[in-house]
Amino acid sequence: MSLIADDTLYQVLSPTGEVVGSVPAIAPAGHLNLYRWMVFGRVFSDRMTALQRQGRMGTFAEVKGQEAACVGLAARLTEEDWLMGSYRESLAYMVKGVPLAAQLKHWGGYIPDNYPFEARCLPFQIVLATQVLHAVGIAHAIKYKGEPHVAVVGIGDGATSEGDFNEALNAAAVFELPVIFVVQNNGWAISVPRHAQTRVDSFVRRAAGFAVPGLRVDGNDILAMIGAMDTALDRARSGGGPTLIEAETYRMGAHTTADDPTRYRPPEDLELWGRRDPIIRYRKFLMDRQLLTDLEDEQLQDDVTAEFEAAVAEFEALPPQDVAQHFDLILGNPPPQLARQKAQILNEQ
Amino acid sequence: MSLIADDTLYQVLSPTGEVVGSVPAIAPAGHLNLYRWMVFGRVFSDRMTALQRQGRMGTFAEVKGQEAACVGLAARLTEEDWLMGSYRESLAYMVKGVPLAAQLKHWGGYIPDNYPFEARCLPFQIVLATQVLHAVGIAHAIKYKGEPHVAVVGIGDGATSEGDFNEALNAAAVFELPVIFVVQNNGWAISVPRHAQTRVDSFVRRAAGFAVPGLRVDGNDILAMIGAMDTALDRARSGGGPTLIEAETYRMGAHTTADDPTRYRPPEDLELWGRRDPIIRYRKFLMDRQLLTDLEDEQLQDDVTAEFEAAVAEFEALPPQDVAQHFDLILGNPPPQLARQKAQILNEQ
Amino acid sequence: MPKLTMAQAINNALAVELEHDSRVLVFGEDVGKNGGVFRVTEGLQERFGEKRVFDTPLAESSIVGSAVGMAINGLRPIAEIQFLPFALVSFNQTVTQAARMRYRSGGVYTVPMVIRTPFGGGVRPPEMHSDSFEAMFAHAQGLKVVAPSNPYDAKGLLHAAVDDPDPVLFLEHMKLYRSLRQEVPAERYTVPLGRAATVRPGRDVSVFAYGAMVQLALDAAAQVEKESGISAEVVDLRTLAPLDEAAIAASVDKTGRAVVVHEAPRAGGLAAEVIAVINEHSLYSLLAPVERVTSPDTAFPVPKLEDIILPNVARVKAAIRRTLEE
Amino acid sequence: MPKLTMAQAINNALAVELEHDSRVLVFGEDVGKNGGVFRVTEGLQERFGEKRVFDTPLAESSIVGSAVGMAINGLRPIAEIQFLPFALVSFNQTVTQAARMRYRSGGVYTVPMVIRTPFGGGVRPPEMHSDSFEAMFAHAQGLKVVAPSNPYDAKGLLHAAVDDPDPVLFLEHMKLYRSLRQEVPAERYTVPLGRAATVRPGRDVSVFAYGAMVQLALDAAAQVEKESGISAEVVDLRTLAPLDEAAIAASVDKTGRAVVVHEAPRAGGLAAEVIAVINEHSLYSLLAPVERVTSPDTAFPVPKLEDIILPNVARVKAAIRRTLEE
Ligand SMILES: Cc1ncc(C[n+]2csc(CCOP(=O)(O)OP(=O)(O)O)c2C)c(N)n1
Ligand SMILES: Cc1ncc(C[n+]2csc(CCOP(=O)(O)OP(=O)(O)O)c2C)c(N)n1
Ligand SMILES: [Mg+2]
Ligand SMILES: [Mg+2]
Repeated sequence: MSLIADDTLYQVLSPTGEVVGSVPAIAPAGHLNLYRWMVFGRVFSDRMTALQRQGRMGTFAEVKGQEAACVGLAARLTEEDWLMGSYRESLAYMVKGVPLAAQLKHWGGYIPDNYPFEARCLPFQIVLATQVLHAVGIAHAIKYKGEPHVAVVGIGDGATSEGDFNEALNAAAVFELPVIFVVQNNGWAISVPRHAQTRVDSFVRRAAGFAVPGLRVDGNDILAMIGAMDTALDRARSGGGPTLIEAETYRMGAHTTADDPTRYRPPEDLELWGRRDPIIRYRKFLMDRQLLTDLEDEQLQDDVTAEFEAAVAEFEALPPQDVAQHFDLILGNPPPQLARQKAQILNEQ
Repeated sequence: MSLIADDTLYQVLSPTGEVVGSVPAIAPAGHLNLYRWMVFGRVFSDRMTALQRQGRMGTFAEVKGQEAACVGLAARLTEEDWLMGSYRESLAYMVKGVPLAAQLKHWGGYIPDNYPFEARCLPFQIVLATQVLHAVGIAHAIKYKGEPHVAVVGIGDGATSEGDFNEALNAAAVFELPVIFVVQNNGWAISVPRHAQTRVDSFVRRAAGFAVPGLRVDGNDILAMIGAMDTALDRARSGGGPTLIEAETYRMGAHTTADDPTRYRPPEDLELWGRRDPIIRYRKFLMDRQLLTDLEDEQLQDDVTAEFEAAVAEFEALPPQDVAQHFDLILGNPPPQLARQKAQILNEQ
Repeated sequence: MPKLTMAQAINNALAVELEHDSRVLVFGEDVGKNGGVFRVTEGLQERFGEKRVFDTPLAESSIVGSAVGMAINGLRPIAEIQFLPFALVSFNQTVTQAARMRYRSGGVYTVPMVIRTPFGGGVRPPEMHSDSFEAMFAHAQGLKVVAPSNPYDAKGLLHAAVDDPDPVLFLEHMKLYRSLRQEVPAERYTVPLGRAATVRPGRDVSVFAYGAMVQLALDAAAQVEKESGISAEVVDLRTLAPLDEAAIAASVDKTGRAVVVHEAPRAGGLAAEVIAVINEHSLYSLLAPVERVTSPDTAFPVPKLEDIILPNVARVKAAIRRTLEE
Repeated sequence: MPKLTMAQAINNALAVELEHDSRVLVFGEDVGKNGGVFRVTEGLQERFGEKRVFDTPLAESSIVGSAVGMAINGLRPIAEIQFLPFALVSFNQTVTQAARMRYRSGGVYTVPMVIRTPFGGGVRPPEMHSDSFEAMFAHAQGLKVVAPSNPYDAKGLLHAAVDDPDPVLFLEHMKLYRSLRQEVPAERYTVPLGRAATVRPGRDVSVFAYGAMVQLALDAAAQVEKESGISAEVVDLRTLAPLDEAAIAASVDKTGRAVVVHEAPRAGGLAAEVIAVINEHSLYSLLAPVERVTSPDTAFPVPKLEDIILPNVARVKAAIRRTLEE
């Protein structure tokens, strides 16, 4: 596959799980690992949503339907690569090395102090598109230090309209940086559909407007995602500069637990995309190749569910958020007035 | 000529003044008017620079070398069309209807209160690229009101890197607005050359990244500028939406009177572009067509110089800037504290 | 008269504006079919059509910058920024452009526009939704900043904001959207910009607040009255820029003591300007230092800490008592 | 010791940083070959190469946002924004990102970076070059704001800013770039952030100022001393956020009177916070209202009005005298 600037959709698996492109080199265990993450992502998304409904979790952004894109954008990164994204990349973060415990604490309303540095994932971003410039800066530092690493950044289709995204494409091209922009085009920005967001056919064309090469990928096809990322990562590591990957996918759930998509989304779309479910598609491939049996699949579901529930139990046993920490994290050298303010509030407790 | 998205340069006159494209329909008086504005622009630019050196004028941004682009982007607008640009569009503003007296007051450090509303030119912009979004909003209002008018906005090549420019392209396409973006690509953003600004071949490709059609035009060829503007204006007036015109030109002077281009600019470039001088080229065309004689040309030079000097004499006879006005222009309904602050300063005078 | 929530009162004001003035457009992210993430624009697109009420691309600078152009060209744009912190993305267009066009153009072009945006804490959304950045805007000359504390004022101030010849940042406290109902006339009326309101008269101490903090101040005032017979006056600032200096001075001249409450961090917050106004007009009336009840000089707290970090009734009461101790 | 202008002192500090720490990069618009529009980065690209000192595309949000990423990934970026008003274009990246990464990441990632930018009036450039927007940044928690008043402090504060573990906005008053020379050591030294300096001791009144206003305050102090024997103390705030509250209180406790001077408009300017600090710590020492000498609540004046609108020595003197009249 080569870097293109047209609308050809890169696929390895058809929506029904037929192999229609060349399968990237992945060991059987690698396949199962990818699949496990996708299944985990679905469980994570559904369970977090349920927990929020029960008042046991803060506002949560669903991943459902985007598991291939999320897993695919992170799976081939090394520990030294960097990853940043919005709330929608929560699953990608876990693939990259952020423990579930950290995600729970973050979504659960604590100060997210347990993302390990070694995961090299910035706290997921709320102020949309700002993270794309951070990725450019991180890639700038990588290049300056002469390291073979890459900065990967996820962003939604809606957030591409922000100035910051477009400035980032420009800077990445000008400085020829090892950065990969992954646009998770899930068709919606809350209630605003893709065609009301921009009129350009694909974000690959947008990238071309800044001389950044791009690939339009079936984002519900984990193998296409892996293939595309491999191409872009090779390019970045060998000094070839930035790449944009548009992952065409669909948000099957609500925007967040605060959203009601029935207000704006035609139900037919949900049906259509249900037939393109990334997990079903990959499962068929794995079963066709005898990499997975029904029994193993059921076991996997149970395992990841148990894993999730165990983490939730730990989360719910956490001590209350430390109040002092709130004051200690604003400046490395806090001024005396802040110490007084801290003492005042701590005294009240 | 059709709307293109490649790098073909649209020309009517070759740098040596030969006709190489189809000449737009312009009456002889129209040709002379265009020429007069260009000559006036050169005199304006040179004289303003000289006045600044003598301490008689504030910081000034030269137009020299960009007269065809400036005159061309404004010449075909009706009174009801709107125009906005940066400091570099000063000449275009005068073509559109801002009197020289207003430009003198503005550059001379007064409150620019004598741009007539009917000129529909916003005060030239200093915070780069912000004006492009204003043009989008003005065009939105035009479309909403069902008027056949157009918003035209000038911007430099450097300022295209700002988020605002890119957001504007996107919004113009999404709302299909009657707006024309004219990028005066003069090769430099102060000391930063075009290739360090962006890696895309042309701003027409940038526009394509937002589904805005574009035209790359020889900006030192007044007839190509007119032809391109006619195409884009027709499109906008007939509901066709936005267009980007890239005017390839060159800043022959300094960035502003505060700048010293010998620090960064190879002298060869100046020679090269001297041979592409927009005024010499058009003069040759006019003389070839017997629209202008040497004598008339000399007379014209004298006329515009006299016109300029007369305006300067009036400018220099202006009363001092009214201090009260400073306080009256911040809010339509100023609060009592502002009245007190005003009284205090007026009392001191 | 119908009893409306603040969300309903604002929705009603927008409908009245759209109804009576064809120059009014309402736009922003998700304001159309979705009716806004807080449903404040619910039903407006259906009723007035997609030309009057529409979604924009996700780009705040574009929203504000194009509103500037619309206002210049004769419309009365009412733009929504989804949450106040995202208005920092459009800060430049707001501060150097919207607020400055009158001056820059020598008064030839003006920018009568409204930027509506939810703000304030207590609702526990993810980070960067609740930060009280209003003081940054209040320092931008040429811009008015308004923050109603109840449904009646919200409607009246919004109409006044639309009438105003200059740009107005209209801050809608998220916690107030549905927390109280009030009788709100169906017809158009205005509550003047630039004028504070004494929402509870008192003799001993003045409490200045805005947005959701007004209710906090009222609760604190009622409690200290009951508990200790302290008569606290509560002044709802309503307009944060320009401040109603006369009202601030009059109240302090009467009571001799003052407390200022806001959710924003202390350093450089609006309380500082209120104190400076008191210093200028009423220093000799002052019997004790003015107390500030604010958030500390930190980030906006994570959801688990909102209740602990944000101002609360107990802190306002304690501050009131401190002013009386000295 | 060489006598340097402030532009030279900053140039020297940058050179020292580039020399002694390979993590330091200097970048911005026109900082390379052109040496910056004020020549503050002159010669640095030539000496340290295009990888260390380079021009960026014309995009402030990109400059600040990518500096955030560089700092997180181990570098010590020193970014230049060409003029302070253009830092409003990158306001969001500065306030919600650079200043918040420490909190947002639970302390795992920090952003030690410096944003240098010229500011202040008196130089008569076109509009939107000279506006004093510093108070907007000073209210952003997690960010430090520094404004030196002389070459010696400029160098020392810049080194301290580079050493600081958090983002620092470093404001260089344009009028000071070449207006005075001072002995500046060639070696690296630091002047601590967060600490004001008493640049002229006095007994009768404290004058607080920063940037170019310090010289104004010193001139006024000298004149009132000579003319009327008034002993005015001048305190150079140096760091605007966080303020050195102890220094402010100590001075006012001694003198009992205060004047605060800044070029920014009055409403919501830094003087308000200084007054609030005085109110909190030293109200009972205060013998007269604190005077504010600031620009009025208007736009930054056009060049023809700069001399009339901006604070001047006469106004500072009058304010000093007013504090003593009461
Ligand atoms: C700067 C900014 N503006 C607005 C918002 C509010 N907001 C949160 S998510 C969202 C939609 C994002 O859509 P998209 O980028 O497509 O990502 P998705 O949620 O679909 O993954 C909006 C408008 C925000 N968080 N940040
Ligand atoms: C937002 C902003 N950033 C920086 C500047 C400072 N500045 C003024 S002109 C200029 C270069 C502009 O180059 P270009 O857009 O190509 O226009 P030209 O001057 O060449 O016409 C710069 C950096 C500014 N005025 N506004
Ligand atoms: Mg989306
Ligand atoms: Mg240019």
